[in-house]
Amino acid sequence: MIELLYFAWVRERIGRDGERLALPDGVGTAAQLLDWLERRGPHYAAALAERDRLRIAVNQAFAPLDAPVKPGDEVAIFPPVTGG
Amino acid sequence: MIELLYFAWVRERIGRDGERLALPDGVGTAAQLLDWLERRGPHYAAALAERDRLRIAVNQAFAPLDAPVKPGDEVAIFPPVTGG
Amino acid sequence: MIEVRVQREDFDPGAEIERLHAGRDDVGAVASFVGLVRGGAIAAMTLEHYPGMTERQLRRVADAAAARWPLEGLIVVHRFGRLAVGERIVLVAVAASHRAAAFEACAFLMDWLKTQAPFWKREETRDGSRWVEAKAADDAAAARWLEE
Amino acid sequence: MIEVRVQREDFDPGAEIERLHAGRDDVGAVASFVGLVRGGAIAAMTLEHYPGMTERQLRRVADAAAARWPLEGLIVVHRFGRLAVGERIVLVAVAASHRAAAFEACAFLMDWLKTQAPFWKREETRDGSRWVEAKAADDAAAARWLEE
Repeated sequence: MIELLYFAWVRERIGRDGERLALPDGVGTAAQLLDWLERRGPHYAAALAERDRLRIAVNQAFAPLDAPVKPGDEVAIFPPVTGG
Repeated sequence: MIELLYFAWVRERIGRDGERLALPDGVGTAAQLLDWLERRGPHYAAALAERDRLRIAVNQAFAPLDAPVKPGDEVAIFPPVTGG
Repeated sequence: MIEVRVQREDFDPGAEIERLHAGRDDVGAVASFVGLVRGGAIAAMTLEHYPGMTERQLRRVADAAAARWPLEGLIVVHRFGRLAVGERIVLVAVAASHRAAAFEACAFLMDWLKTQAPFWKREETRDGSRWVEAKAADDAAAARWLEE
Repeated sequence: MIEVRVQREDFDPGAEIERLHAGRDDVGAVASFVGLVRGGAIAAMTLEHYPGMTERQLRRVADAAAARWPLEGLIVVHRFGRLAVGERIVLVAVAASHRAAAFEACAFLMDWLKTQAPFWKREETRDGSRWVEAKAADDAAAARWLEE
């Protein structure tokens, strides 16, 4: 299983703040995970279409799109941060 | 008349915090004033010997040694500042 | 003392500054920064964050500052939730022996937390609400600390 | 609001920071600096100043900052008289719409008041007291604002 978390407009477009799911076959990187999620339906597609507006964290640290993801990971998907 | 003010170790060496005096004949600049004061006695000489350790203000603004001084001016003599 | 806090409640800048030097004789300088909700088009904003990662990232940024400058202490407090115009958002306060380290570390902390801490602002305007877009200027401000 | 004060009494950094933004909606950033008497060899210090000229010079430096950066307000408070280790000496607090202006103006004000305001420190040590010598580093810090 992996723990998925969505924030800001990614959360709003997908319509939920996260979910737990079994790591799908053939998904070994964050980019492959996004490709797989995008095919789950129009809400996911709308949230994940613009890859250059998305940021990823794996286990609470920023990660590049080619970062590996494995069972047990916490993977968060969100827009560039705007705090401070 | 001019108003003279002394601060920090200049004040301590001269032994007073200021004085009023008539502008002496031949004194038209701050440097000439320092030359004249230095000849007033050993306390003045001790305070004013090292010119590169002295700073001058004329009418409450920093001034170079060749700044003109004239009757009515307030002339202050002090070491480089160390506030903040 | 390195302390980072993420909280809904307001904070007291004067009290935090005081905590950095009270009872100590080796602090000559405390530089600090308070960020506030600015008005104009907006009436309020809501700050969403990523609990857990936020604290970790603030701590990483704080540790980076402490490794780079000779500091005597630092406090970072960042709020989340709904904040009205004029409310405090963030405090960074840095104690050091000398002022240059305190100033530089304080500016560094603000620049880096803006790009490294997972917060997202949603602004409420007369025409509805919208997510704030990240600014290229903030990336540039953070990047300047890498050049030296 | 541009305010400079020279006083024997202590001041309240939190209250001064608050005064710069209370009731306003155009202040997004307040950068501030507190200078304190640092211990080690010294037990206390006495700050002598030049009444009249001090206020003028602080005002000149404050006006220079306000002319150079887009500021919403600034407060400078500098104490004189005898101060024990740990006591506050000086406060500079600067309000602006954005953080870069607030940070830069605050650092500029500290650098310039160190070389432009007529204060002299006499430190009390175990071996007696002595006047603090001006530092070349302070001249260099002030001069860096002229290069840009």
